[in-house]
Amino acid sequence: MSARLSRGGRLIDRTKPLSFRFDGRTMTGFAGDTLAASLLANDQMLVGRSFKYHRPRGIVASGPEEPNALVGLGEGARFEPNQRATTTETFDGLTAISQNRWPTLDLDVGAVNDALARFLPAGFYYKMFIHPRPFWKHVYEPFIRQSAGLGRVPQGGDADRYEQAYAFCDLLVAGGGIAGLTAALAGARAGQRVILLEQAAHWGGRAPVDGAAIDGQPAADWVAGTVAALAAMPNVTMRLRTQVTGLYDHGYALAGERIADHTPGDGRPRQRLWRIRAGMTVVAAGAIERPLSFAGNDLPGVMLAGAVRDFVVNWAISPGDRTVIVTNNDDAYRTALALLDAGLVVPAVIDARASVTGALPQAVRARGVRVLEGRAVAKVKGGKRVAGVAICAQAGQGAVLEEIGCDAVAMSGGWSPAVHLWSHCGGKLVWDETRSMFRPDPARPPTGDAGQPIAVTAGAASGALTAADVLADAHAAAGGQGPAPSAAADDEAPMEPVWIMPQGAGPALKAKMWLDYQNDVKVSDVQLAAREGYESVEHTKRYTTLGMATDQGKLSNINGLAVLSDALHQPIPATGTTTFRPPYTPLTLGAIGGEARGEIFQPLRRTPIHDWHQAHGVEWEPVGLWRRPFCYRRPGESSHEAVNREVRNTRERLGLLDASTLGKLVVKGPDAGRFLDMLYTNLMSTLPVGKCRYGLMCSDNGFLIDDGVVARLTEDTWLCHTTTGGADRIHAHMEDWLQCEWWDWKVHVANLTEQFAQVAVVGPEARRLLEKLGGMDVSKAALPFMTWAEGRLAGIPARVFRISFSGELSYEVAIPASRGAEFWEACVAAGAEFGLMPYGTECLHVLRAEKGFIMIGDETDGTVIPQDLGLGWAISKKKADYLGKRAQERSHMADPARWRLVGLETLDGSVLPEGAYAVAEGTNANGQRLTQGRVTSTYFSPTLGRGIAMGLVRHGPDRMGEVLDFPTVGGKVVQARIVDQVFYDREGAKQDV
Amino acid sequence: MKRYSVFAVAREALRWHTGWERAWRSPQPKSRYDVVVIGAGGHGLATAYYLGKNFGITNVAVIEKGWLGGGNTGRNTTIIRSNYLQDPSAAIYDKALQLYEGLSQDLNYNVMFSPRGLLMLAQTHHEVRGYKRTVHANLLQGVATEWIEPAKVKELVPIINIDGPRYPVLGALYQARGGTARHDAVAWGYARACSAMGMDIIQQCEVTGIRTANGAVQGIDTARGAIDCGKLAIVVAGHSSVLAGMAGFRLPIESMALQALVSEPIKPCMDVVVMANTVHGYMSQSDKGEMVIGGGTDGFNNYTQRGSWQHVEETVRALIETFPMISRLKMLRQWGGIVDMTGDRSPILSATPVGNIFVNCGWGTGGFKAIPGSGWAMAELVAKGTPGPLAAEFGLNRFREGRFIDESVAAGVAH
Amino acid sequence: MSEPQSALPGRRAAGFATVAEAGLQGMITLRGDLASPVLAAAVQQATGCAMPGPRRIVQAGDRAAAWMSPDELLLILPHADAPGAATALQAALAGEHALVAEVSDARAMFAVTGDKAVQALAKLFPVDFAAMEPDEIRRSRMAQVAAALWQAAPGDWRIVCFRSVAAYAFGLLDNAVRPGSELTA
Amino acid sequence: MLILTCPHCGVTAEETELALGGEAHLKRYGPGDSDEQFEAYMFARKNPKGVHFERWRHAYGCGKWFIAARCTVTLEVFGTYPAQTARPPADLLAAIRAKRPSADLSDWDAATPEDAQ
Repeated sequence: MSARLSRGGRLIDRTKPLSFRFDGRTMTGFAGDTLAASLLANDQMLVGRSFKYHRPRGIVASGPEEPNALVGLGEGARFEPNQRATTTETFDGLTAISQNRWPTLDLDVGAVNDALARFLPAGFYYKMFIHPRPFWKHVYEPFIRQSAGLGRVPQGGDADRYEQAYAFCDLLVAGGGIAGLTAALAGARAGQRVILLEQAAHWGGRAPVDGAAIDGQPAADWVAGTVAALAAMPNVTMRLRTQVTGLYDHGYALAGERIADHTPGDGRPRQRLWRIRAGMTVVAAGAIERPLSFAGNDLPGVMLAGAVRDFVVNWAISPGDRTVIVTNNDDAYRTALALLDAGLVVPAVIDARASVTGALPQAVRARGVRVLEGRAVAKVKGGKRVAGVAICAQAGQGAVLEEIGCDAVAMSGGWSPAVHLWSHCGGKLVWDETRSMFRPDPARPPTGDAGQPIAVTAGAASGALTAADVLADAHAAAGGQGPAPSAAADDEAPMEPVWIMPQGAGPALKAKMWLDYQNDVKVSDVQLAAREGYESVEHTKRYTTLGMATDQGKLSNINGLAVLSDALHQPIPATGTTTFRPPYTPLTLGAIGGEARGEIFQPLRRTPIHDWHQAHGVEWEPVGLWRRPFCYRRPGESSHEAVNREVRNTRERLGLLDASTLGKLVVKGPDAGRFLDMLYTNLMSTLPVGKCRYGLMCSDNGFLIDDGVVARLTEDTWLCHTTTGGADRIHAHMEDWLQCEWWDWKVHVANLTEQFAQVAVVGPEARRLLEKLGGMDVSKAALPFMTWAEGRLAGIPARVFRISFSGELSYEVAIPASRGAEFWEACVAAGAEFGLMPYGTECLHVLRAEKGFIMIGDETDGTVIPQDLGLGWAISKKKADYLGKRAQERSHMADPARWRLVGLETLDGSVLPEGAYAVAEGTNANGQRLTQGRVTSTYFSPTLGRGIAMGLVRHGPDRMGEVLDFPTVGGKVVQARIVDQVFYDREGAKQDV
Repeated sequence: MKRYSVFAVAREALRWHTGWERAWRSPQPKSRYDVVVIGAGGHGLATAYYLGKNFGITNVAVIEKGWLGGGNTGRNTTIIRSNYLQDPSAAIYDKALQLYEGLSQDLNYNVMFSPRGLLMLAQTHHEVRGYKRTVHANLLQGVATEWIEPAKVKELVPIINIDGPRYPVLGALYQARGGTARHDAVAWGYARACSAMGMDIIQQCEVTGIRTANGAVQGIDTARGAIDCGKLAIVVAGHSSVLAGMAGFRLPIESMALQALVSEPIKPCMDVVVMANTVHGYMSQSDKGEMVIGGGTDGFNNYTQRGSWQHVEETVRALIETFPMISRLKMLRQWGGIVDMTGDRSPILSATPVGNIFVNCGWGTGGFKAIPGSGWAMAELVAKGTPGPLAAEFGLNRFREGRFIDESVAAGVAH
Repeated sequence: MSEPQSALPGRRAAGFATVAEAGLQGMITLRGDLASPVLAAAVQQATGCAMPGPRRIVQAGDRAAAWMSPDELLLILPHADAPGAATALQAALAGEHALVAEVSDARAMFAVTGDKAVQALAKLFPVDFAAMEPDEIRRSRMAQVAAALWQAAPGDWRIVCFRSVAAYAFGLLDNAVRPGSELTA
Repeated sequence: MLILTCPHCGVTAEETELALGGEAHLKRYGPGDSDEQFEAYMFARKNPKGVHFERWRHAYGCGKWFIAARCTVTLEVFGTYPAQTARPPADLLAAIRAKRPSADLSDWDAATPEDAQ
């Protein structure tokens, strides 16, 4: 059984006991514990179930590479699935539950899959569940899906907040072990701006556990001294609990900082995502120990040798009273020594190598431990925890020579550099035959914006395996001047590449050798993939799901590659690796979203009159990022009723519209007229000062992109109104053409959209209202239709445009935004006697539709050209060129059979459904019903008391009076007659009074 | 080809699965084929498959630079739907959907087509109008879709936040037949079936040149030698411009990186595919339990299969707004795929300026769902030399004529 | 109500730095040939400031001239003075190819002050603040909106954005200065 | 996440501060030109796997358009220059040729007085 030792534990504070719960059981730990350490201290060796076979799973590692110990952490709005116990700091009151088991961790019904494992090899689902066809949808897949997934689903929202921050540096050091510290110090002493980030809650990495001596000091002391030295340097920033998760193009790196994961609810942001631009990233991420593939290597109690050492030294955890060590290298002997130092029993070290004579093995032998050379584990005995190991010859087929009772197994298959960050952005790897590892190829680094290297590895991440090599490599990586910190050279014999145990294992044993613990991928599965032709490493990965678990293959990939290479009879480098993708460890989506939630999810653009609308029954409509009033509902009114009231009131009396969102672009210069003539389809250069003209704008591909009224302000200045959505887009469009095509033309553009509030005063009483406000002559004589004037209204500076988008007498008044609300309220107050009511966008739409005016986005959808809309009058025939002219000459756009704008009137007076199509006889070659038109705008017209619509119809304007069929979703057909699209005041008398 | 079935699996289990044969052969290239298809992704393999199945043309090689299914087929978010607005699009995507419905049986390979239903959320009035228009168009195209109200959306997607303060859900375009499939399996299933017909799938074989004479194709040069062909089909999403360049013409295409990511697996919580175009994100849950999330395309030309980070942020924050419960999930993996973006964002299935060279490209962000239909139509184009009805509107000539197939009304977001 | 209103009159937030909406500020966009002596004289006249170099802001009392692009300046002055100044500039530049536009009301301005103010800004702007000169104006992006920023004095930052997004900008800053979220102690 | 230096204001901006404009140095065809020319201008793109000349706007900064020469495979940026030119600067072309001898710069082969300087 695992337990807490009575002495030791360099990271724990025994004066601070903590209480936490796991699966409902109250347990205790110490400050400084990881949850994994705390669980082991409470003999909780079984911590989860595997994905496919629901095999019992125990803690196997001690860091971010852990594939098994995933728990559901927290409760309610702070519940988080799949949290790794090995990187979770234990805190008082922590609550965790095990995952992927039912009803309990101990008695899991899903474990029946384990009994059927032989029938469920890699890719079994591709070969089964094919017949009968409906069964996949209704029987098989629902079953498979119900058994999918690991953690429980969070319910509802997230109680925490997140944030992001930018940082810039010359040198980003990812990893705060002795390599990272050395590199940071070297860079900092050279005057570089250094950011040093460490994922754990403490500095120093493995070295203090492994017992190195650096510059004559114990590693822990050297670490403390170096950290203090760095902290004192103004050009160094250091952060714990911060994982560099990805390296991206041009030296962009992401790091996730866990600020309050261990202090939930303390008011701080839970996590912070750092977005770092680094000149150079030093990848000092260390190395990851490889498991060994032997039968039963997945039982709880089988752990990585380095992890066992960590638990003993850092947290005073005994993984068991008797720990057998299985290895193919010398490093694992350190674990034996650590266990012995803690007073625990090591019954034997099983070493696959034929002869073991290095200093470390000798030291272990000297402590009286049996070292079995050329031996392997034939099988681990036990059910939900290790009970013993059966020993066989590595060279054989697994005949058991001996059995040894034990309650833990520490295994080591050697170490793999953590090359992920190096590889994310294109750094290449090379297979190191002597060390049996893929390590970074310094000659092929990831490159940046100037083609320069943007990353370098340091220490174990480079493949260095001894403290002396690590320090020298890290010092050099950061361009260190002078001597590197030194450590006594270790005398370690090389590892032997042993990929399965025993070498001649048969199918039955291979089906019990786990490669990927979480996804239940075994040696036999990889061999099956190879046999079936899934030979590419990517095919094998995808066919078997090897390396696709939440650890992304940190433990399994190299072993899997080796097994695949063996099956294909090719060297490992010929097989290659799968692609390393960010993030290095999973990154919380909340942190990725950052501060953008709630009120600051997105900018919400407000006009100066926004608050008034809000206070007066507004129903909002999002228009881009703006909010515009859709209508103003009175108590008891539906939206539809409100719109009808607003329409009638505007037609009969007086309406007020907040039109502030319309774009207002000033175009000025000697070439401004010429420029606008290119931009608009009609002539703007001939517009007299003081006048207004409606204009259309097309893309150079011919399509209508915007419309609006242009006013000529002075001889060389025009004011162009755009649609709400067009302000920024058309401004950019203008700058594009001015800067990139006609850069020698003398034109300046300024976007004044937000400088002004704009209020449309609309209806028969409009003039009387403005006259009451006073200050300007707004009579027909002084200010005729399609002109503008400047002055003061109600004492506020105003520019008044006599334009109409409703067919009524109408003034659009622009006032400075700082006085927009004041002007609006003045209108409301003064307008009471005229029956003034504010109206919203829906009323605006109805008013314009009654008049047959087009709306960008309704009549146009990116496929419509002005000629389709009967707007030929707004296309100059005189101009040699304008944007879109040549495009509109192409055969399809000049086709007389294009659908063209007409009005549509239902025979029964009903409102045509939105987006309905008019059918023609017959079907096309694909069996689709032929169509001959469609509805673009459709409304109930309160003015006419019936439905009105506009639509595009083939040869429409030539077919007045014809009746079209519009099938609707319910199977009904609505009939509508083609009519002129101007339904109201065809002569335009009402607007020109 | 040994047939797959539950009985076959059981039989093999008794001998530890040592008796399975290769899913596809790994042959040496021959010196000549009637048709060479460049690109062993889903579209290329499907083209070859239907050349054999529908036209009896089996002297076919499928040439692949890397490993089959390793391009966009293996890195997309596996959404399948046919609720397109424009007639030509609806026709080919619905053909694809129909073929997907029977693909596992047709190929004797379970591609795990999962018609779990697909929702496109309407979160502005403009979208409401657009989707209602699509429903009407689909009605006449014979594509069953419906407009559903918010309450029904909530019923189908319990984890959704219908009343988001910023973009409340106003309804959705729902296609019950839409869903997902296992992307790799689609490529593998086609490859196995092509191989069984005697076609050669040649992996790790980069095309280095295209030989023409008298305005028509003669053959190709490859890393594994010259191969002659009667006809050549270029089906290489992402690299179409490069191959076209070898044949001496330009395409209305730009290659860009499209971003996707998955979360760690959680227990089933969302049984449909949801696309939220206003906030630029879409999400489904895989059979493994991962939330599969797709987002934006970088605007710049890119051949790296890596992408920029900001689109991931935009997508994720938008989806948190729509699905607040995902905030405490974690991103497990992100990746990019290189997609062909055409001038009108619709695909190209076309003859080319060079005789007997045909291109199938430009599927942009939506190619996976089209694979069977695309292969079907492409096979017809290659076999007959002229397009059938499914491909007729997708010719290159449309760019000269100004006759575009614009789906932006219905699909404002990558997919 | 007859006084001109800024976007968020009087809005303030205090955390590890202080955020305040700075009230109405007169602003004039001036586009033209920045090398023109006539233009330089007009700028001097309007603001008392010399022509700023690229990405610089020249401050003189309650007025300033900021370089916005190779052919654009932003002139800053008291709100009430802006219309008159714009008219005067227009007159002074009558012979030049130049555009003068008052933009006072198109903008919102915030002051972010305190020793740690820059930490709040580092959460929102993709800007290397350590590399910024004291008299530099930087146009960039504050989370999801365009913004410009400079220092009125050390630790006294000014941020300008469009008026319509003032509430969003304030929300961002308010969130960024919350106690406990300092980037460094 | 790319960074590009705006030649107008000197800011090294990240991608999110910029807006993209596609292939640079396209010659506009208009009325009087053939369908083929117009199609080529509007749609045919080099889309090279290699050095690409492309337009960017410093949208969140000084608002100016510029052109970047960038490799679409390594994403290396060889240089940026203002958009107010019909061809890349000679020194930039020389620098690209030196770094990427195989790059297809044939559109700019014709020597001009500008190049000779």
